[in-house]
Amino acid sequence: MTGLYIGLALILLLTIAVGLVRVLRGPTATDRMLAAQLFGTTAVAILLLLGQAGNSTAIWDVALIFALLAAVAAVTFVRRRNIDTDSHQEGNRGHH
Amino acid sequence: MTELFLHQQWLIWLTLLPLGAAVAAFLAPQQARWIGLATALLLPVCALAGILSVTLTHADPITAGGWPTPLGIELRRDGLALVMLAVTALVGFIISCYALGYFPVHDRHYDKVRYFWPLWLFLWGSCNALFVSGDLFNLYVTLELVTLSSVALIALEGGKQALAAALRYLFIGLLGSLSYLLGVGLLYGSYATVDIALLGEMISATRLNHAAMALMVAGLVLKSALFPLHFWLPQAHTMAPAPVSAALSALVVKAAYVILLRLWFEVFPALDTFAVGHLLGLLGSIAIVWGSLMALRQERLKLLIAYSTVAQIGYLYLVFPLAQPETMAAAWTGGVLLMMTHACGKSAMFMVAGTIHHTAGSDRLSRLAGAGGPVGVLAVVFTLAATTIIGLPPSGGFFAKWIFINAALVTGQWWYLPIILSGTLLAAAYIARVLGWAFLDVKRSSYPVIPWVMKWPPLVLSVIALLFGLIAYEPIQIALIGAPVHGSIMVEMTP
Amino acid sequence: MGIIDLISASLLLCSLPFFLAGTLGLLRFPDLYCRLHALTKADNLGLGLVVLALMIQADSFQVVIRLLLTWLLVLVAGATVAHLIAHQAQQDGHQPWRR
Amino acid sequence: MEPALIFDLILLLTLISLAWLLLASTDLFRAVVLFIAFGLLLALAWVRLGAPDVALAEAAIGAGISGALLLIGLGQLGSSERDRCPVRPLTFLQHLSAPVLIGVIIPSVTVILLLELRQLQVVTSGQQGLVQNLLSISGSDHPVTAVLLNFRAWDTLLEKGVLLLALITIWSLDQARPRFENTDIPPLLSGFGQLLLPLLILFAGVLLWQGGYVPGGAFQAGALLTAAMLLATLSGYALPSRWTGVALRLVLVAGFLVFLAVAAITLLLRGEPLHYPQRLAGGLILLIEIVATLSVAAILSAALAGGHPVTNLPPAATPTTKIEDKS
Repeated sequence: MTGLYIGLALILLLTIAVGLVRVLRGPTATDRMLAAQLFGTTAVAILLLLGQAGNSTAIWDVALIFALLAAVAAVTFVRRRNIDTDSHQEGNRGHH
Repeated sequence: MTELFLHQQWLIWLTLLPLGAAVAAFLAPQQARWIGLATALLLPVCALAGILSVTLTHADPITAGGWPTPLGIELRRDGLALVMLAVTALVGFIISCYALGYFPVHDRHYDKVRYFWPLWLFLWGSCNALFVSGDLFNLYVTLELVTLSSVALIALEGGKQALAAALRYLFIGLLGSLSYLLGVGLLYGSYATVDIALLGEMISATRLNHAAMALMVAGLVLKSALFPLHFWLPQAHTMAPAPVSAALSALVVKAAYVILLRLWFEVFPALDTFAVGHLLGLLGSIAIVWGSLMALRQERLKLLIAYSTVAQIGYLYLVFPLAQPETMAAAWTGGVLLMMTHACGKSAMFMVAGTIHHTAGSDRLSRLAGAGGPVGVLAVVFTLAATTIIGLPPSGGFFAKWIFINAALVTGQWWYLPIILSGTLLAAAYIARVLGWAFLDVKRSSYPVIPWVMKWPPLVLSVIALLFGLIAYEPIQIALIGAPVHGSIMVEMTP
Repeated sequence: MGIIDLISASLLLCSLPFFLAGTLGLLRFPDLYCRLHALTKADNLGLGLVVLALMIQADSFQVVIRLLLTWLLVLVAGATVAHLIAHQAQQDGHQPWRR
Repeated sequence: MEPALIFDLILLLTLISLAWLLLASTDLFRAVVLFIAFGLLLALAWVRLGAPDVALAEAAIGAGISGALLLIGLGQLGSSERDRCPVRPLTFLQHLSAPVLIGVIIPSVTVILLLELRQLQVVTSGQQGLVQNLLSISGSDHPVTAVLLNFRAWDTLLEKGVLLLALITIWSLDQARPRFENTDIPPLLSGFGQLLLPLLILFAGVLLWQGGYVPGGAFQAGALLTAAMLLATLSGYALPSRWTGVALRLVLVAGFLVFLAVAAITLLLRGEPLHYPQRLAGGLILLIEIVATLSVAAILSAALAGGHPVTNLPPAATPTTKIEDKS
């Protein structure tokens, strides 16, 4: 079983690494933020798997903290002052 | 009664009192000045009591937390710690007095006064904590405290330039600390302890230990601004308010150097340090000449003094090549003596520069024309302090250089003689340039009145710096308590 | 390998396509609004399956609650963030993608 | 190869390339998001290194607070600064030093270190045994807490000082400005806040309490409380101005001050700082931890606010004499 947990965690880690392409490409700030949000969910899954594999509940605490704080960065992003994503939007409109 | 008074805990109060006072000054900004003054009055007393207790009694060393060393943190009360605590208490006291005048109550920047005292008291307390620490990780923590409070104090002047200088200093400081910490990590991984004394007994000349030494020395060299890693120093020391510049040059640069001394003589004596020692000596020699030449070229007084610090740091690094087996005590003593006397002299010079800036509105050398007349006391303070920077007898600077020359001759490293000599001549030249402007016969009467706390306290420091050679015997005896060195200091003086 | 392990393993394997789909969606969907789906649906379902797989392995009720709480929190956060971001994007004048 | 080893290698490679990408990024927002991702993966790395205490702290700080802090900071920059890093012309030396540093020095130091590290025989048994032996009289059942708050409490005291000092530095630089629009708060957000706030506070309490026997402690709990404060601010709550004076400053310094007071009293009574009496060790550690949690939360929240609270200057501060500009 441990091999399965770690193996699955490994694949999830790879999806994060691949997902970084979206952060690099954008094109809007919102797209990048969205990718970070997705990484949070994946990281929770990885931590749960690692915790089960290592039989350690402390790792699940880390996962719980991630879950509790999953929205903080994104909410800050939406609510902060002077957001203008306009400078990047041109890229998005014509982008298919 | 003597049991009550002669107790080593005075040395720990030197850390706890200023930190507590910093918190108090932050809580009650209206009273910050008086809290600062009270602390400044108390700390020299504590330092004196602590030194007496160590020299007169033979109590067991104390630790923080009361745990034995691989587990707990050892607190040092050896000669190096004692002299640095004493110098810090003295210089800190004078800087505090000066700051009372420099940051008046009715300042247009209320915030400056409000935050100077907590930050300065933090810096003072963390310097003291650093000097008594005998634990590599604890030294890292205290060094971070010293760096961070220095950064905040540099930025205190406000404005884009000061902020940029502070930020650059922060990055440099973090880089140096991280390099040092990486070395500490390697040592901890190998020996499961970060206690200096225990490590000194265990360390052998493996390649990994050499790597750790290289990392730690590199980090500390960056933090103490040895050529060519001095590039951040002139801006940082010049942009800061004058009392801060004084503290930076007198104490903060030395903090990293003290750690380096402890590493070199106590942690790594078993390693093959021949090449590193000569490299440091070479860089020190270049620093002496380069710093002095740059000082000679400056048009602003504060920059001139800052470059002079670069040169003086170069002398401190001559300790490492000169510390050969037969001259180890000499090199050590010369280094410690130079640190003490440079702290006194350089801080006095920065305070004078600050006062001139304050009164003349600029510290351009040309604005000094005729300053010898109306604010003559400043010129006197500057001249007296400068004697130790140049190295004229009977100043401590002269004495330290004399010891270095002795050590260089005994070990056959004659090439340091022309370096020291040219450094002395160049220092005389740049000081003469300042005095030439100051004593120019120009009638000026437009200087505003200077508060007396900005005039007289620096004089104390420069007189001490000047007369240090005459009273050097006692401080040297204290500096050699528990010092990890042997050999004769000079022909007529053996520890 | 007991029956519980078997179920758990198959649940874990089932979760994998969801995570992969989420990442694929993040990379290949044409605009912001579409990518939001990848975020809120696919990955949260994948996580749900992982949580389920671990829950049936759990040896105490407390652990079950903790796992469930973690999943619910991620769900709530995902939904809130998706709503806020979509709302914001609409206000900023993002046009939904049309073929 | 073992899957665990592959996992570690991929994690390491991703971390290093992330670090490189974020340093090389000219788009600041992209760099911030990369930094958030970096924090996530760093927490995973701490987990893999078997340091759950650090992973907890990194999760709370990295996932919650530093991302928010950077986003807020980015919002304060002018739009021209935000979009691109200002590119300054380099001097000849800088042109020379960058390739030398990146191409020669850093790789060679890394390679040498990696080669040397293979010789490293980690000696931990002695220290660990010592900690385990003395754990029963340290006042804590969790070795990390015992080391941080008893055996090496002197370090921790000074670290608490670093935190307070950082805050004083922030306050000395600027005054706090409103960071968020306080109008038009989506109702969903307030509902989300109401749901999450009690949970955050509850879990902070759990972390603080369990620090006595398993990973957790004041810093992690304080960071969670900070996230709670941030969420409250985002949902439109603000600290009443009558609390931003001495009361706020007292909370900010309390953690350091109590610790310092314990050091002073123990120094006075027992001659060594932080030498707790064995009976009281547990109680003292708990006291220090509880107060430290509140202070850590207050300091981190105040750091997010980005400056000292706006107060009316006392009369003494108004300029009575004009001093000419010194620059």
